[in-house]
Amino acid sequence: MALPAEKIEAFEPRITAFVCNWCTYTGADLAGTSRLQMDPNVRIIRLPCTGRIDPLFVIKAFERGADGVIVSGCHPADCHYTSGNYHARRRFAVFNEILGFLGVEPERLTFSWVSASEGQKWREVVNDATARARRLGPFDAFRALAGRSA
Amino acid sequence: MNLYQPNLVTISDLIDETPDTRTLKLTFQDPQLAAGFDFKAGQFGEYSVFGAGESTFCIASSPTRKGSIECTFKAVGKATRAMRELGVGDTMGFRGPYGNHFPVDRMEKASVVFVAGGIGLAPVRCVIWNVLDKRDAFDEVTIVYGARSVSDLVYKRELAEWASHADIKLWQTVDPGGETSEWKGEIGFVPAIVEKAAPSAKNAFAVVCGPPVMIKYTLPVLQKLGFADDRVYTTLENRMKCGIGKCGRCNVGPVYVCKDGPVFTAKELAALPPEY
Amino acid sequence: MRAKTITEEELCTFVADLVAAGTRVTAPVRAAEGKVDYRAITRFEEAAIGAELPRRSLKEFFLPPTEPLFSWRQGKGDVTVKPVSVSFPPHVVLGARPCDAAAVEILDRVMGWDYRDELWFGRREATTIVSVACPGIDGSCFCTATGRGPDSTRGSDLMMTPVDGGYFVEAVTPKGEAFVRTHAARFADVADPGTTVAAEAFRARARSRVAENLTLSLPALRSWLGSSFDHELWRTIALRCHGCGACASVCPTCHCFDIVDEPDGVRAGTRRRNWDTCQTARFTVHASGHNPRTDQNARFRQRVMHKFSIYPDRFGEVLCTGCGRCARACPGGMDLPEVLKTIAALAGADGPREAAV
Amino acid sequence: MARIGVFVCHCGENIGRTVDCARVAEELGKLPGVAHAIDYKYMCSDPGQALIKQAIAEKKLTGVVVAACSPHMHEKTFRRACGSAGLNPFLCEMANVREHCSWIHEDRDAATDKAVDLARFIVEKVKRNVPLETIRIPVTKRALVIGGGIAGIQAALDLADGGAEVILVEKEPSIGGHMSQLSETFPTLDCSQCILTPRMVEVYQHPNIKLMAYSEVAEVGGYIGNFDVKIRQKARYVDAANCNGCGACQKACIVRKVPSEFDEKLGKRTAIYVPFPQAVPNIPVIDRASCAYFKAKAKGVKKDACGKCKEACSKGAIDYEQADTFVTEKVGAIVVATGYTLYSIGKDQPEGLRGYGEYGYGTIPDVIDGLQFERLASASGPTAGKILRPSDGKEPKRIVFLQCVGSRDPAKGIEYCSKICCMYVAKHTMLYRHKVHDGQATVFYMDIRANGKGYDEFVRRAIEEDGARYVRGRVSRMYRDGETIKVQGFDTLSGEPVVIDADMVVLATAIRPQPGIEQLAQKLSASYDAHGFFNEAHPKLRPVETNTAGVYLAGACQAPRDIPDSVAMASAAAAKILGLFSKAELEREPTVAKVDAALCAGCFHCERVCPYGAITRIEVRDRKGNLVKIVAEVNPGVCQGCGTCQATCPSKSVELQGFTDEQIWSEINALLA
Amino acid sequence: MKELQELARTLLSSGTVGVVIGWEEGPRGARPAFITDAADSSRLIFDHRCTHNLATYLSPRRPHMARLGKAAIVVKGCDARAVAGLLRETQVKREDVVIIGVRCGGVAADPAGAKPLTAETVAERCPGCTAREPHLADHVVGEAQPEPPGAPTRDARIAELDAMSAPKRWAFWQAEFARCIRCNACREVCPMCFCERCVGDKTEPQWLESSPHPRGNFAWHVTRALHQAGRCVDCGECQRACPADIPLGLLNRKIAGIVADRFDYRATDDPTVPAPIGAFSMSDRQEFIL
Repeated sequence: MALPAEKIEAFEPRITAFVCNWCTYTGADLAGTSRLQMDPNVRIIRLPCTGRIDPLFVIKAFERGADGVIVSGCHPADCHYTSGNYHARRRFAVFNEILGFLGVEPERLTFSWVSASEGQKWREVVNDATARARRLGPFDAFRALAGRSA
Repeated sequence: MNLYQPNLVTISDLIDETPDTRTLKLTFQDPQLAAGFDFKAGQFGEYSVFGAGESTFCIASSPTRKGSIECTFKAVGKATRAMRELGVGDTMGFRGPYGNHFPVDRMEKASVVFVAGGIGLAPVRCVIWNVLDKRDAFDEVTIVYGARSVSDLVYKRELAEWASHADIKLWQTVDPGGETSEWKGEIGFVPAIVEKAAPSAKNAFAVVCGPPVMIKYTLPVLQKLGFADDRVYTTLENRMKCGIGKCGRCNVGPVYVCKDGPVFTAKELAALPPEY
Repeated sequence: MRAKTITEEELCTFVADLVAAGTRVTAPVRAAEGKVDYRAITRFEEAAIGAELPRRSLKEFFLPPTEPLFSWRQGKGDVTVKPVSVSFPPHVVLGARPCDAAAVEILDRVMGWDYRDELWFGRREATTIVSVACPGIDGSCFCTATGRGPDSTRGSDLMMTPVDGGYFVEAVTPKGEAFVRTHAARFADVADPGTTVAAEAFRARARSRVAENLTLSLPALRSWLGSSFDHELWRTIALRCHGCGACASVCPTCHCFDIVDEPDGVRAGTRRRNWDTCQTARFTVHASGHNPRTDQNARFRQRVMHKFSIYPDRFGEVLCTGCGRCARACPGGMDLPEVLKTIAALAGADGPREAAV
Repeated sequence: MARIGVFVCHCGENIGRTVDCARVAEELGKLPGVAHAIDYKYMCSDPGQALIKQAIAEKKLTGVVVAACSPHMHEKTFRRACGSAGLNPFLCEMANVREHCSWIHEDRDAATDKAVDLARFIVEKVKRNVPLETIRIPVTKRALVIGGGIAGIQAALDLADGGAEVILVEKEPSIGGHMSQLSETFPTLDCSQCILTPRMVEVYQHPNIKLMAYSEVAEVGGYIGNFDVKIRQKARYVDAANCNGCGACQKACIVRKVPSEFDEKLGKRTAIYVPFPQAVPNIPVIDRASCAYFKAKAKGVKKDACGKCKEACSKGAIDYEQADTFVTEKVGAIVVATGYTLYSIGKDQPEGLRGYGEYGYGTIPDVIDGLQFERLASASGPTAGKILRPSDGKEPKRIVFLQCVGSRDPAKGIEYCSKICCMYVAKHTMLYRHKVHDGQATVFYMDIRANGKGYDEFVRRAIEEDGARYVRGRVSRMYRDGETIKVQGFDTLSGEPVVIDADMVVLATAIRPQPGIEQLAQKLSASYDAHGFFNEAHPKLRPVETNTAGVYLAGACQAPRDIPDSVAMASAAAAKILGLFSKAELEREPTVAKVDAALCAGCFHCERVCPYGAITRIEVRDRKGNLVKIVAEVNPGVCQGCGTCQATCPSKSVELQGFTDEQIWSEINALLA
Repeated sequence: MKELQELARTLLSSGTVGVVIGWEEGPRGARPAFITDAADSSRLIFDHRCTHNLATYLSPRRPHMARLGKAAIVVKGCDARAVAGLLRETQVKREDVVIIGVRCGGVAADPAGAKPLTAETVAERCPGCTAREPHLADHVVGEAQPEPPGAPTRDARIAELDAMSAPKRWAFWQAEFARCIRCNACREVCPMCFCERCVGDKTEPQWLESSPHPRGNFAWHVTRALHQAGRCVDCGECQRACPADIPLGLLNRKIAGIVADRFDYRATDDPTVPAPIGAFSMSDRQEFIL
């Protein structure tokens, strides 16, 4: 259900990013030190590891009005804690499919591996997630659950 | 405004009684209520922190002292932990007063023995001040108060004040091992100290509040001293939600603690199933 | 007021009139997955009046599964509270079961003693309950044993009994009478005395059918319960009970609730009341962690005690209308009528049916 | 309510240019629980920090939020400042409004809105922060070194010289490892034993080293600083305390033809033996499987069949009744230096590996591996340093060397490079030419990897000065043709198939981890890769540590290593441990997980996901001592704070300090102002 | 039936167990039975109405059950998977339970009523079942049973849902979840929901709002589903217990499909097979990750 073009223009999606401290957060730092300009719609919440990121966070973010959510951490084999990202990968593989089955548009959720050296990739992840959420429009379906609208 | 909507109160003072126990002084924001709020000793209220929910405790101040109410609590659950986060000037909610009360009128002209343990002094304190503010109306006043350790004693300033009153027999005690080198009070469990204090049961009432185990061992002592079980009062602290006899939570046998209690005589208590 | 009749056709018009006038009309409706629920209708044809018992009772129209009590907004230290409305638009329940209607009236007592629950009574006053006499459902029905019956008018403002071509209608309460007067054009006087006879025959049949399932002496039951808290019956009564509370959620009289705060962001939130049940372990847990009701046997005992001893002691009514939903809903096969039968035998209360209350 | 102080940094123009810092402070100041909110040019400057300290004192702050650069930059700075002002450092957090905001946006309004949001999240988080205290763990200043090869010897000596007590456990009767078997070492061709033996003796004589040869690690408990290691000392049947190493027992032994492990089965030994003359300790051991006495006993012969060694021993040191013994040692750190084994050229292969049927599966006696060649070339070897082929003892005039046998061959189950073969094959060709002047060495190779100091020069020397013939290509088949071995291969440079006649073939077989390493790794809660090599904690930054705190790696147990690499790793591990031992207590960040035992149901999903083995099982008992349940507990000495346990715990009964559910919930809840 | 009753009698009279958990005839059809007296063993039944998964009663969080002593439990093949789950997650010790397996030919969705087992009355998990013979058992009783009647329907319904647009699927589930009143029956009957304190009851913080409004219901059902991934044994109890008839079996089946497809894991009564969540493989598919 994409929005008409004029509405896409006006709509600024709210996106929450749950990222690990060692790779993606640092990659986002690098994007900053490299002065890579990107969409200002993403708000980062820092966790030690993707292993700490609980699907409950994503649900709560939607409940609190997020139009999109990013979960990002270390590439396989790069986890600061050896295996947190592998566990997260399994967890979110299932969660992603369940949410899809319950009717959440998959474009609302972005999963990515962004290493500490991938400032450029982080910018792409941010801009892509923003663009996708912009296309979909406000996540009114979820907000309606609480009797609210955007 | 419905039954469940609390009145707004402002925290006007805050006293840390012990490392984990705090007393809040609450003033109604509605001036009419501030002036007119009335309650009886032993009644309780639902105190709320917006966002964390309500918790139930007795009003710890005396009904003879108007203008504000006090509550003393330990941070043990979500709501009380949130209450601990609040400071002077912050807003809380209060519903009440609810429940029955200590029959202070009935006690007039009689002696009163107060027995309390730990934070159980809070509901008792309310009656103590009620009695002390009308001291002449009562005969002998005996207070036995104990806590696990010296630092766990609440209302320390008031204990000092009561101790200075010639017409109050105050026994303070701490559990063995809980004393400090400066401790001048008793060392021992509350029931033993009650036995030692041996207040006369003649034309006397007893008010007993504290941890269940303390109550359990104090009641036989009072019985031995000659207190009739319908002249010994205590309070129950069942889990409550509504406070007004609807939600079903505090139902114990035939009793709705929030409506028929929280004050019960030892006799009434003995008749209840052990679900409190 | 004299009894009336109403035809199916007139009922259609009647519902249309009500809806047009802005009245919310609720009736049993067959849902997509095949089960019957009380639900809002806009046309009488949507209703399934004569179908099986709806999955849940009427209580949710007066005590919703969740309802806001108020909302708040937090400033720097100060708080603004926004109340919820306690007045409600007119509402008609059409085709309520007598067991469900009776339950609402029973609950009026707890909702109104001393403190009057405005949210409950706001909805009560806005609602007219038009019941339809029940033919009896199955072997789990025991309304007659609780002192009500498939034709009990308790809690109903109007009672309809199915007769050929429509319903035999009696106004039970002044509200019901006024209702008939207001909509006089839809009702007809009873022309044929046979209609009255047929209606009574329908009811008598239903009563005797249900009475076959269970008969009780409520006073004897109550007195046994009052003195049998420690009876060995309770020690293993609820082995098969999961403590799930499905029984309470379908029960027309279970009314325990929880009060919770739901923040919505840093500054705002809503306090709500939600259904709750004494059958769950955490219901009575004190802040200290102490749980006075230690196991499922004790929790089930509480359910029986509250319904057949505590509530009658306090309010003069058993807190049960014998709808049988709990037995039908229980995934563990707990069966209240069976338990009552056992207790009745112990209490010597399984004698001939008494007109209790 | 909380009293949070918010400090918004302009970072000169860095933040201030795109973020309206004053507005950020103003907006944050409106939040419930914010008692103080200001902006300032440089928060990290001394005057900036002074502002924070001053506010903590004056406004009685219960938490501090600094909206500035990345916490990776200045979190420590600001936490230290708070600490010095009497506020627990963990009540201070940073909102990243520079790297994550001002530097990546141009729109001032949007950037300011975002900065307000980011700071608000952190304010809400800090409201839920609790004071945390640095975790202190006592450290036992003793180290265990597992493996007495060159890596283990080096680690033990470095540690011992650094003042630490060391227990060196070696499973063989003597330390020395593979290095003691080598003839000369690349790229200097110095004699292996000449450099190793003094180090072995040094180990033996070092007052800080307790050498436990012929021993194995049975169990490992505890955690960094506090390991309890149970060591099994295998029965030697020789009383070490009485033995003077005279060798009379070996002379008396009637079993003389046991293939010698040390000589890679090319030589023989007695049943009671020391592996090699320079063995440390120089105490013999009876090989039960070949000893005549034990064989007779096993057959049920009542009367002693042999007992010659016992008769010969003047010290009465022979003790046939000796049994394995166990000792438990308390250590603070462990070095794993278990070394390697060679890929077998035989038919029996471990799971996942396929041998080389095309090379005859070891059935051609003159096809040997690299270590066997070392023994042939060694002056102390079975041929006294003469290159003689095993089948008939003749001097081979044509030797073909095959590189990458097993290695870099996914089809055979090993895709990695064994690293040392290129070099030792070059060395072998040189040793060969030096001993057999008219001999021709031919080497089949895939490519030459000679990337060490002096390595490439060394290979060049083998080719240019010592006449080794290098053929790029693989060998597809080998078979016997009379006394000759036909080596059939493909020269990929010329594009021609080649068949080379050889008198002997030496296979540079792959380096594999020691058998049993998985079990050892499990005892240590350390992880290992698909091939069984130990995993380092971080491939770049923590190459000698494992993911189990206090367990370190040296040498080829981690990956194929040559001698200098192994020694460097050993010294690095020793340095790490000496660093650890330099303090009485180990200090750790308090951001570790904590289990609520009352709520834990004991499903142990946490135990399965914990990369560090930090979860232990404890019993919960009621007042009467009855077992109520078994629940998880986190060992704060081992936990590294990843929080995977918490996300995995179905009931959320474990909380990662510093990132608790309450803290994160509050951050997310703050999405709505 | 005789075989089962005899076995129960022997186990009880020999003192091997204190209670045999099986099924009996109740007022509304088959229901769980707790036989503590050998003489009552003849009450035990097993037929197509014995749909309940009794493994739930093995939960260590049921002190009133523990008081009956060591338990013998009667399990169908599907139920045995739940016992395996409890063993796997250290809730039950193998030596503390005697497992009596019964061969099953499918059970009815509703234990009430004497209707024969047909494609209409059969529980939706049964057609095509591959777990009709319990392996995790100390005793297996009964004759081999015929295939359950009917054809599997859930996969087709899942495919139907998968084929819908996301908003349509959303609407479908919202309509289902709207009936949820958060009675928690789905949780309480689930043999694998044995937590000491469910995350749904965690209040600090309250991740899942306890109110039965759409938002709380959605969060609950997503979380319940997620926590069942690789743990659900497809016994159908949650759906049967639901007084609102929410098709939880459909959701469970979807998840079973996901874990089978991604992690090659299927519910099994072999307790030594590790559960897929809590483990990982380097080669797990990550097509959804950028």
